[in-house]
Amino acid sequence: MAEHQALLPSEEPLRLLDESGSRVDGSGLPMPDTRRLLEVYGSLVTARRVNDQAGALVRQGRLAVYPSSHGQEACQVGAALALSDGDWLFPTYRDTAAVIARGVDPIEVLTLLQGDWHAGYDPYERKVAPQATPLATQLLHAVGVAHAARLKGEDTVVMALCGDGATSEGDFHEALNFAAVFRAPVVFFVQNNEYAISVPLARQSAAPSLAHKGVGYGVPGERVDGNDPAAVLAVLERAVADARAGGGPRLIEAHTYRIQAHTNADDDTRYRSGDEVDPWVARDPLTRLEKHLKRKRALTKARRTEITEAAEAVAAYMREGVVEGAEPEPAELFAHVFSEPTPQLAEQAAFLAEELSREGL
Amino acid sequence: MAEHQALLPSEEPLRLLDESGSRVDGSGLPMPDTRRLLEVYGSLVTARRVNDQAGALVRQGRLAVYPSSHGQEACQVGAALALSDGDWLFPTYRDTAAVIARGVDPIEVLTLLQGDWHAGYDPYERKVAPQATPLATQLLHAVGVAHAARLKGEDTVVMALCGDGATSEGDFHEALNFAAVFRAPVVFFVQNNEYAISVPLARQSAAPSLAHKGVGYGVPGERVDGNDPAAVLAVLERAVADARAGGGPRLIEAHTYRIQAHTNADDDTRYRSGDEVDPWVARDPLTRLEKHLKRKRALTKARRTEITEAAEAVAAYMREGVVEGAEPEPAELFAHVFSEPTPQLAEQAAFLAEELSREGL
Amino acid sequence: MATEKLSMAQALNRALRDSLAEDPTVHVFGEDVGPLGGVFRITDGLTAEFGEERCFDTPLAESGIVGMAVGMAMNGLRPVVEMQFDAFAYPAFEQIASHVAKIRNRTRGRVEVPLVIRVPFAGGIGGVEHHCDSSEAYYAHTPGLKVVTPATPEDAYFLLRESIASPDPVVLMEPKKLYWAKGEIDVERPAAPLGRAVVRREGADATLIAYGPTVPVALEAAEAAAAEGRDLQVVDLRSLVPFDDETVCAAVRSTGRAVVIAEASGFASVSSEIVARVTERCFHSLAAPVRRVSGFDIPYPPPKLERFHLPGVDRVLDAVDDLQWEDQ
Amino acid sequence: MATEKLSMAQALNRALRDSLAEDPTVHVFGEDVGPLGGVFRITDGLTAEFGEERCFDTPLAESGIVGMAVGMAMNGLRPVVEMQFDAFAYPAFEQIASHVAKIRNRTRGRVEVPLVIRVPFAGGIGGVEHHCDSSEAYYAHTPGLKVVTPATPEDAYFLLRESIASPDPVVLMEPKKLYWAKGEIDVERPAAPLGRAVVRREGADATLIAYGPTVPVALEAAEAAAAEGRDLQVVDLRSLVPFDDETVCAAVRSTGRAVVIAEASGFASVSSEIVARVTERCFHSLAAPVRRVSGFDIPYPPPKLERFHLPGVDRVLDAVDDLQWEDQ
Ligand SMILES: Cc1ncc(C[n+]2csc(CCOP(=O)(O)OP(=O)(O)O)c2C)c(N)n1
Ligand SMILES: Cc1ncc(C[n+]2csc(CCOP(=O)(O)OP(=O)(O)O)c2C)c(N)n1
Ligand SMILES: [Mg+2]
Ligand SMILES: [Mg+2]
Repeated sequence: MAEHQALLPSEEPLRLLDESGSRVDGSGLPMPDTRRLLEVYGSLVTARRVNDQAGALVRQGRLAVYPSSHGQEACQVGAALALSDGDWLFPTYRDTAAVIARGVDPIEVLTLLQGDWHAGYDPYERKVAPQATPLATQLLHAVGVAHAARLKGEDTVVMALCGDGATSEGDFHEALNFAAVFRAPVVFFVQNNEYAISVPLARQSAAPSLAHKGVGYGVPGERVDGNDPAAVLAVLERAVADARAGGGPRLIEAHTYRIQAHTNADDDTRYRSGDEVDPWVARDPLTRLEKHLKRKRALTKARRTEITEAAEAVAAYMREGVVEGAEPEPAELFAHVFSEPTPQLAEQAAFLAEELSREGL
Repeated sequence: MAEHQALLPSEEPLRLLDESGSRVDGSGLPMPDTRRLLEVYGSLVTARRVNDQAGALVRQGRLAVYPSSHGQEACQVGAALALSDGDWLFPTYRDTAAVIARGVDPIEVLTLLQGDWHAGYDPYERKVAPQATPLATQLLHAVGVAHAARLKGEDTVVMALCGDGATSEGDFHEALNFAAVFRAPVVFFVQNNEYAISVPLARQSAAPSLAHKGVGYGVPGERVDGNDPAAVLAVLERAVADARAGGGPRLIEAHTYRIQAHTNADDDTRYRSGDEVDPWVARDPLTRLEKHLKRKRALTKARRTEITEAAEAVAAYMREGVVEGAEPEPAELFAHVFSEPTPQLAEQAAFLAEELSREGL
Repeated sequence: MATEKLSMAQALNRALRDSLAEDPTVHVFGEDVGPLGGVFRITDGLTAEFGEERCFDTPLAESGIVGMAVGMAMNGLRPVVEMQFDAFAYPAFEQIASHVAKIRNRTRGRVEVPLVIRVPFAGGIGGVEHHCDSSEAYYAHTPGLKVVTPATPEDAYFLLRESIASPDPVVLMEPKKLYWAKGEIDVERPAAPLGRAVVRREGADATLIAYGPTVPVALEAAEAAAAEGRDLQVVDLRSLVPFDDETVCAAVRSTGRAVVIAEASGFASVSSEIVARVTERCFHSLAAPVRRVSGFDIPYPPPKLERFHLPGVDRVLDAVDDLQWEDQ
Repeated sequence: MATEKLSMAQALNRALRDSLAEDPTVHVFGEDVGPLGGVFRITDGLTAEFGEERCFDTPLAESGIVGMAVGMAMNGLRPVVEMQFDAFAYPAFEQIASHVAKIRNRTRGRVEVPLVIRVPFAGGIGGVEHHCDSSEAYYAHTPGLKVVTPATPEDAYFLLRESIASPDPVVLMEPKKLYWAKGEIDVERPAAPLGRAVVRREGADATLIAYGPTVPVALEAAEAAAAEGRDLQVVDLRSLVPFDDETVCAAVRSTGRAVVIAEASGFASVSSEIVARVTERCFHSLAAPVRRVSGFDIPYPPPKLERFHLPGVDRVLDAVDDLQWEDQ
């Protein structure tokens, strides 16, 4: 068998659960145990609640914009739960639910979308990079963090997220290649939700799948059903373990779907029909895992209540925090540009301060 | 068979002639007929002569620098001869021999290296783009030319050259992807000569081969022995025909070797040993085809003389032209920046003219 | 006459439509410019009207978009590409600086690349990071690029039409915050050639020099100053490259005082250039040093702080007051 | 003392070596910087001395190099990356402008990226196209980057050491044509902090303001002027960001006349900034407008024409002569 066969993805995305929540065999993936699946389920419920709550805050005019991961929660949760504490997560603007699943304070996460500042949380606290907007650029930072960890002798793994559209950027290519050449422990996790704003996958790539890009770097590519929470977790955990063991980077494509418009500012009726969306609603990752757990009688009423309450608590925290955000200080404009303000910035800060003091501010 | 199998390259580079010039079977490539092979041979001899002559001009201080394609002449000649008159060639700085094989005036080609101007020839005359220095950037231009041709209903094919190192650049990725998505008739032809200046292929890529990058775009990838002039021509002609017929882009990797240093300014003893170079000298494309033609008794003495004389004539023309190059006019500095000089440039041109007139120039 | 009231976004759309209709070599492409009509709807309806070949979506890669445009332009077409936001044009920087700007010169004028790069730029819309950069200096500093920016719907229409018609590559900087501002436009009036500034308001005491998003600020400041008895002249540059020294210098000489207003960070910027060249040319007509009101030398601020960064009317009026000061 | 005569290339090499030896978090990488030692040999011998992990070759991708450096810096290391030539840093522009420059600010100072981007720049070496760009304005205009450039081997040593030590990202613009020029260097003298200009020559009649490759031109011009009885002062900026207004303005006020000399095209450049800020600050001390001698607004010329483009001694002296003129 040619060397490349081991690097090529399966013909169909890997699955552990079908749409009705029944176990599917033959993927070769280990099924996470029930305790773990319950944990995943809890996180899924919170992730969905986070998406819904953020959407509501946008409608109320309390957040400027929100790119929702509604329908992609299995990926969000899997990416966060597959990591150990010492690992790093590199999320995009759409991965708010993953960032929260990793334990970052939701209000700090929403700082950006509230317009108070840019990245609102301390990236070192939970080892979560700032959510990246310029597409694919963060993948290179992920490689750098991973390579530095290796140089320092640490066994950190880095999970780097991006969308299907971002795979077209040059930085995606350079990141995969650098990671492969340096055998950096990075799991590149592409959430293929079929759209980059309005542009469908067919306009983005003519490849058999995005996971097929791996072989061109000597990186194993895998495909997973992105709406199967069990399979996503299993495939990511395996990849993280391989990377940690020195196996180099992995490329994983999750097949999922962006149920809502790109953001609240987008009008998706201009480029897709409801008919296209509907079947994906039926593939909802939450109901899928819920059905599975119910069938296994693993989801007690008490547990369910507990899960719902935890999710509601996060939502309540978001509602509270988003109103109470203090106005940022104008002086902060100059505070973080350099480690010490340059004479020029000091002069400009003084200018603004003087202007504000004249206005009585 | 999975869709991807058709896009993957063969395990070994395709070959028609082994190193002794004997026919190799099993590649599935059609052997070019003897007339065509003689034409190739003639071009190879000229290409080698061009490389040698340019090297000599550098040593004499008459050219500033020359990146030689010595040892890669099969690729140079194949790239030029596989095209029809209406097709386009997109060469790099190393592809001077290919540009000359395509019929561009050698002295015009050397304008750049003489320091007289940048691109010295009219790109439209023989449909040869300016030799590109910023790596991989020209591949996108090639896609644009090809896509424009398709929009205009022309059956132009574009041959886009680059090196192994250039495949690491983001623009390589974007070019392959755009070509695939738009089904642009581009043949991407990578001369993998094992080095990017001092950096060996292993530091450039961990892929099974560079041709394996094709499948990640949905582009068929092929590998060819780059020192086999017959195979290179056959594989490129087939790719050109496929692209012309509407089959979309192709990625072809030629396995060859940079026999000389990167340029005369480079010192390759710092990063490779002669032991590594020697076996490749034995794989010389000229001797390989010569042996084959001799064995077939196709290379008459008269033909040989004719070929040598033609090559010598080109060399003589280079020697003459490079001395007689007129000094460029300082006024030209301002002439081509815009279609009409801006008022600012007119002012600056007048300033320089005045300065020169004061100096009596 | 054929006067209509349109927003700048509509005027740009009209310009694209008229160009597509008149010239079959014009092709419009970029991210989301097809069925969606662009995130700002500048290309609204163009795919439906002219078909997929004339207005189309590309894969998500800005270097790819500009690089492909270079090739298409080499092969006889007139591409008009959209960069979705200012900061998202940076991946295309090498293609712009090393090819778009240089290919004519490299080839002694043999290869023309008559392409237009449309860049929605600047702030004032409450956008998050990377969506509000004022990036005009990067282009204006790069020889070989024309750089123009409209402040009114009518200028937007004509600058885009003229940019498409130009044999030279043009970067059209579109001030996002003015996309929705309406103005009268007469598409039938003869277009001014690229490179001409315009005096938007006459005035005798001092000259405000503005472009793109700061033109309305300058006009408002002039209005406010008039109420206080100060008569300010307003010049709208419209074109940064070429620069209209004639109009600008005549204006400054007529008042002897000038304030340059730009959103971009001031350091090594277009506003520095304007101060420098006006001073070089009009030194002995100046009663005071030319003042700058520009963005601070900081990354573009988050929405809740942008009002402190942006040149506003008060800051402009303060600068005008400063024109009397002696050197400290 | 420990004074030695080194070329600028050797001084830079020494600085890297000393930094690698002193600080285990320093890592040097880029294209051909490993066994080859870089095309200019700035990293000569470093892989042999410090091993593959401390000084290594990367795949050929500048955005990749800078992007990886950002990540390494986030994770506690101090990367020093080489861009092979000025124009080949452009593919990294997005990483530089959107991340290197902004990440500290974005994260309220929580994420520092103490990295150094070394850019061999400018011309005068007979290089072919794309090898001689003066690209400093692109970086100097981008808030969040420090931009420094040496004119002597000693400054090269200290600026590189200080850049590596700086918690802020620094773009070190290395004037190629001075790589081989030798000078005395004492590596034991205390280093000046980043951001300080230096008066290279005292003089009473006019101030020449130069940086990087034009400093020797300024000194030569001052020498020539002295022979004709004109006493010129020469300021070497060394740092473009931060800018040393104090030293520069004190110098200009002391003479009342100034010429700014830079290789880069003048339009919207660092030289425009210097003219603008010196004029803003010293207007009433100026007897004549500040003059600029800069490159023309053209793509860098082919080798045989570069001497017409580069600011030379005669052109500087002409500009000095012009300092007496009235505004026309
Ligand atoms: C370099 C760059 N170009 C353009 C954009 C504007 N933009 C933001 S999101 C987006 C679509 C991204 O699609 P995809 O990668 O599939 O992620 P998704 O939004 O579907 O999660 C675009 C074009 C950007 N953020 N960065
Ligand atoms: C964008 C860019 N980065 C760096 C360089 C400097 N450079 C010129 S040739 C070269 C190596 C190219 O290697 P390869 O693509 O394998 O082509 P080869 O020289 O072997 O033909 C490098 C790094 C460049 N020309 N362009
Ligand atoms: Mg997507
Ligand atoms: Mg090579």
